[in-house]
Amino acid sequence: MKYMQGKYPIIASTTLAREIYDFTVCCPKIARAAEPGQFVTIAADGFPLRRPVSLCGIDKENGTIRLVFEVRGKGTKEISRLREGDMIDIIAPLGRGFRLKDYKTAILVGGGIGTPPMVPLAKIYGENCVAISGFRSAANVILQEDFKASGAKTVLCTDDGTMGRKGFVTAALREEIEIKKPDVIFACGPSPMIKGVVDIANEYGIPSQISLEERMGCGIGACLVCACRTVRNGEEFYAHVCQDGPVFESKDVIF
Amino acid sequence: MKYMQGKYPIIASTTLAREIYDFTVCCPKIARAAEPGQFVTIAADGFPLRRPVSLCGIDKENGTIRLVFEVRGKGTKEISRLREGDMIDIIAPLGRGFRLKDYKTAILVGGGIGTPPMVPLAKIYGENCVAISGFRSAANVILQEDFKASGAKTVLCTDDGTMGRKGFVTAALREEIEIKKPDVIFACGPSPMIKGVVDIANEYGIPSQISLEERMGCGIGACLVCACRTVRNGEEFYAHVCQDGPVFESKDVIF
Amino acid sequence: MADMRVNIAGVEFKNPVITASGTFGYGREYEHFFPLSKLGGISTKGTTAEKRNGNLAPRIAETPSGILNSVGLQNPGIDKFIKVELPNLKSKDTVIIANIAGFSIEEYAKICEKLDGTNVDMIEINISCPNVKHGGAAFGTSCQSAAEVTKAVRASTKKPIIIKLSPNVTDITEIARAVEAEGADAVSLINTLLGMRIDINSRRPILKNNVGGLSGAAVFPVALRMVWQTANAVKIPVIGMGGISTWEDGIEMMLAGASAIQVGAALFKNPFAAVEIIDGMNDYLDRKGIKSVNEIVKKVQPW
Amino acid sequence: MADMRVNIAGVEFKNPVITASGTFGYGREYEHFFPLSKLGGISTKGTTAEKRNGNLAPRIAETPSGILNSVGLQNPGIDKFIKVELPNLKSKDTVIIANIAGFSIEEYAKICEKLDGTNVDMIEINISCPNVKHGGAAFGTSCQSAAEVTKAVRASTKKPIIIKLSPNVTDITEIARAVEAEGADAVSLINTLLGMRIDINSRRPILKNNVGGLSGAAVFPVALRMVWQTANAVKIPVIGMGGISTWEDGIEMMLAGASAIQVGAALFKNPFAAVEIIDGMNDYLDRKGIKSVNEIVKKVQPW
Ligand SMILES: Cc1cc2nc3c(=O)[nH]c(=O)nc-3n(C[C@H](O)[C@H](O)[C@H](O)COP(=O)(O)OP(=O)(O)OC[C@H]3O[C@@H](n4cnc5c(N)ncnc54)[C@H](O)[C@@H]3O)c2cc1C
Ligand SMILES: Cc1cc2nc3c(=O)[nH]c(=O)nc-3n(C[C@H](O)[C@H](O)[C@H](O)COP(=O)(O)OP(=O)(O)OC[C@H]3O[C@@H](n4cnc5c(N)ncnc54)[C@H](O)[C@@H]3O)c2cc1C
Ligand SMILES: Cc1cc2nc3c(=O)[nH]c(=O)nc-3n(C[C@H](O)[C@H](O)[C@H](O)COP(=O)(O)O)c2cc1C
Ligand SMILES: Cc1cc2nc3c(=O)[nH]c(=O)nc-3n(C[C@H](O)[C@H](O)[C@H](O)COP(=O)(O)O)c2cc1C
Ligand code: FES
Ligand code: FES
Repeated sequence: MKYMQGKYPIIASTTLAREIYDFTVCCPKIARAAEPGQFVTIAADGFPLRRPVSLCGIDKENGTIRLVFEVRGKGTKEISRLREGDMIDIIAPLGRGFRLKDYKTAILVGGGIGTPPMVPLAKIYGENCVAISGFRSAANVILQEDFKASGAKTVLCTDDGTMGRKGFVTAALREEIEIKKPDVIFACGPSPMIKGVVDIANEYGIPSQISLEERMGCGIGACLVCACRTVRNGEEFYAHVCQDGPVFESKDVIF
Repeated sequence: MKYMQGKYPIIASTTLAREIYDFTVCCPKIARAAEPGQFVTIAADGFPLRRPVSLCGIDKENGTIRLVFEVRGKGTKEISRLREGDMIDIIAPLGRGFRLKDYKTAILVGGGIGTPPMVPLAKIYGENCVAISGFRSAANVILQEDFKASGAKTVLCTDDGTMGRKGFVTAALREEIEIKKPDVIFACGPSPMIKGVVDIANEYGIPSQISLEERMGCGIGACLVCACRTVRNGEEFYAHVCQDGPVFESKDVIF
Repeated sequence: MADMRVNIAGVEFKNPVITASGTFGYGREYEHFFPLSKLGGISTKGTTAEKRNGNLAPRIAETPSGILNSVGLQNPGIDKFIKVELPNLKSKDTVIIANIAGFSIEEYAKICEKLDGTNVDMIEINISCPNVKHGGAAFGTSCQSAAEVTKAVRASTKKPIIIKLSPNVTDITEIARAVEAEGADAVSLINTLLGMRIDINSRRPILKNNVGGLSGAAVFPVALRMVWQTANAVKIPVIGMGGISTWEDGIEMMLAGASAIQVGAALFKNPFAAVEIIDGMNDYLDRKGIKSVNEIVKKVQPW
Repeated sequence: MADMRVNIAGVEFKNPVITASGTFGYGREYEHFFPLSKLGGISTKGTTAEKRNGNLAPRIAETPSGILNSVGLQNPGIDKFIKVELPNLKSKDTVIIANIAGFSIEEYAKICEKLDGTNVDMIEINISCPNVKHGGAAFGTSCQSAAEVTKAVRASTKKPIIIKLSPNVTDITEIARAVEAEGADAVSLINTLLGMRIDINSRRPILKNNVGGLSGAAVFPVALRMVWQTANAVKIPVIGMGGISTWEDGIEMMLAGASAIQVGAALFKNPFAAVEIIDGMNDYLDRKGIKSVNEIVKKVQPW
């Protein structure tokens, strides 16, 4: 099995912050096949396109996955109406996740609703990683307990200083690198943040992988709508976020 | 107030037969203004057009109306998902109902899902009317208890004879007229039935009123889509079912 | 409270939201829901020289996010409109646009002459009705005939003239330019896209007219594109319509280049659609600190 | 089990359901959901002479019951298609239709020549792509250029040729007749309707290409009407598409005159849409006691 489509039960549902929902879905086959950095697409009743959402948790033992998403528009609003016990229609697991290779230590950088895909990485790296997260304000902070529980050094930044340290994740990243240079940096978040993280990684000569977003049609590589400018064999090539990504080696991406 | 739009609570919901739903909706202002033969239009989530449904009950004291409808296509399917306690979005009361004038005795003829609008008439005429209903088969029979409770002489026909007498309502109508000629005949049902009833009424020289169906847009007379060929002042005129009807004097209708 | 006033061809509207022809009758029915004075304007049911019964029913079919209609211009004729409907409408404190249609160029001109003597605010010339056999859409699908109709109506009235364009053409900007050249004061678009539905059990088209005009949310992206193209092709104001159902749609349409908008099919589901769109657009402008709705017209920045 | 086989221009399909070009890649991705042998056929991603990257993202936007796309013909070029993709596809036991596009008449002809030597079953000539600046749609919007392309491809291959028509025209039957006259074996329609969406916060078009092609359920009534008109205007088979999402839509489309159908955008929400449509149509025929799907083609009875 590469990916499959089905309706699966939501066995737990909570809200993490205003308009941020946290679903645990029971789908053992998918959980078994899934890897950190991969995503699912969720069907929203009445909307022609599925909504992509990253895996925030993969529990192979219990056969569940965890989806944390924010209501942004009408489709996510519709999905947020689902309740514990309801069935959720997903295609999963999709895309290429993070490539852990033989990286021993990592810094994870998550910004806003880009934090969820960092959680499975923290679970793997545990004490061997630093999880830096950035949010606009205290009210938007999510997933910090999860990072702590994984044993990761957990650094929280808010733009307005209402929780954790004040400032952007890039400042914290620089500090953490100075303390201990990691083998790799993994990042997900808004484009300006990603750009900032990649610049710093390059400066220090640290390989970095980034999870990108693009509007999607099929979600599986067939429709070619989710193009991302990359370099392949020295030539410009429009890769596809849903199939070649969402995680890319930043050196391959043309910003 | 002529008609109004709003979301009102469904305070009771049952099923009368397979795929036939019975909603009681609390909307005192509408109930107060409503008359037998009028209808409501119901918004169905995800569908651009409202669904017209006749008033099967008007309880001015309790401020409720009753809607009995069959699932025919996707819109009525969606509406049937509503539960007790949910809000239903309706525009009501709409159209011109039955004109009771000074008719003292009546025969009501309802066919299939055309039976509901006969119930409020039975309540008014009580013992002074005969309620004839026709259904395909026993499994489709609805509302007979309501007719009986109103005191009306209640005659049930099924096409296959599985309940009541076997045969069409037209045969029963002829018999009842022979027993006692009524002042008026009110009818609602499929077109062939209506046609049959009107022919018999004309034969016996009894005035008749019929409730017609047509596909609707606005439901209030503004868009002119629900045309019905009638004669007005000796000339052919396309009247509108939602505004000039749904109840027409059969003498005015061109079949 | 942002300034919602717009001015089209010298006529001031208190806000840019007009109810679309054919969906709002002559205004009498929706008045039970809200005072008509809330509206920027009303485009009345398409009216012809003589009274017409229109096509046989069914005249409407539902489609995904849209509707098909084939009314076929049922109306009481221009004389009755002028005598009975117009005086009533003119008392409602909103701009009244008489939408008219003809079966010959002479008919268009004759109706406009009759309206010239009235106090109607503007005339919208429907050269794009897909639901009548002769005339109607035929005039709107070639530059030449569109120009001819425009020339004739221009000569027969001093009232501001809006030409209502058909989307069932290869290049709507050509037609827009042709009618602009003949003196149209504004163009409005889009009328309905020709469509069809079939009942798979009876094997009959659902509409008695076989085909009908598609409108409603489904057509919005096509309408938006055509309004954008047209606003970039002509200098006269463009009135945008086609599928506008929410205030967001209204903002999009004005950003694309519409100086005012019309709302039609959305009223069937939500009779308050037009007034909710006015309120929603106003709130948007306030939130963004924009003083006048005119400031957003054609402000889309193409890539 | 009804006989679902159809024959288009001498090519036998096991059923009339083909996945639409551009929505199904070269077949590799959907194979994870179901065996491709279930399909009547596959129309492959539009392929050009040279490899192309296409337009910048975003290339898709959602609309009410529809989607806009502006991929702009990203593809690896015809040589790679013939070398890598076609051999794989031809092993899948379904009809393979190579969908191609060009930027000049010579390019169309050149690609067809290359395909002539392969074992591809049919060639679908896209003269209606709205997402590329030069060529593409331009060929499909005039009878003359449509005829010229047809003539050139007809001369360069013996393979059955399907000309894919644009809906963005005043009269699609004219174009259909023009390509029929030049020897097209079949026509397929509709390609996408040109549309647009704008982000009201950034004031930017959502698509980087500004405009894109509308498809999905929203366009179904327009597609159905055009298929009906075209089937009544030409003698060659018509392949119908545009918004087909359910088996009911498939039946409607064939009643309107389509000898086979294509399914595109519906796959995005439901990857099993095409196979469910095959099953649903088969059940319908069985329920109605119809022996062969061919018996319903063009069987709509207009009023
Ligand atoms: C690989 C990937 C992983 C993601 N993971 C998460 C996650 O874990 N949690 C989370 O909250 N969000 C995540 N997103 C973003 C999420 O997909 C969008 O917020 C969501 O699609 C918006 O849909 P909507 O109905 O709220 O907005 P609408 O504006 O109604 O959406 C309209 C269309 O645009 C698309 N769209 C809008 N914004 C985006 C976006 N940022 N990225 C992709 N498509 C978009 C929608 O999918 C839809 O097709 C992810 C996106 C991608 C591509
Ligand atoms: C005045 C009036 C009163 C009615 N009263 C009742 C009633 O009390 N109980 C009841 O069960 N049904 C009643 N009907 C019929 C009911 O409106 C239709 O069965 C219903 O609209 C079908 O919708 P759908 O979503 O099931 O079907 P779909 O096929 O999905 O409907 C598609 C479109 O066609 C319209 N349509 C389809 N069939 C009819 C029809 N027979 N009449 C009008 N429009 C139709 C729908 O409203 C919708 O716009 C009444 C109809 C009218 C006009
Ligand atoms: C039922 C109905 C009747 C219409 N009648 C007319 C008409 O008489 N004259 C006209 O110019 N447009 C007519 N139209 C077109 C509308 O005015 C409008 O151009 C079209 O519906 C697109 O807008 P919408 O999607 O908001 O409805 C009619 C539309 C509908 C739905
Ligand atoms: C993402 C996408 C890409 C497309 N690419 C092509 C293409 O390369 N060649 C082509 O002829 N049509 C292309 N089309 C058009 C479809 O083949 C089809 O004509 C259209 O989408 C209508 O069908 P639908 O509504 O079922 O999608 C594309 C459509 C979509 C949605
Ligand atoms: S979404 Fe279809 S290729 Fe990525
Ligand atoms: S439904 Fe609009 S006039 Fe009757």
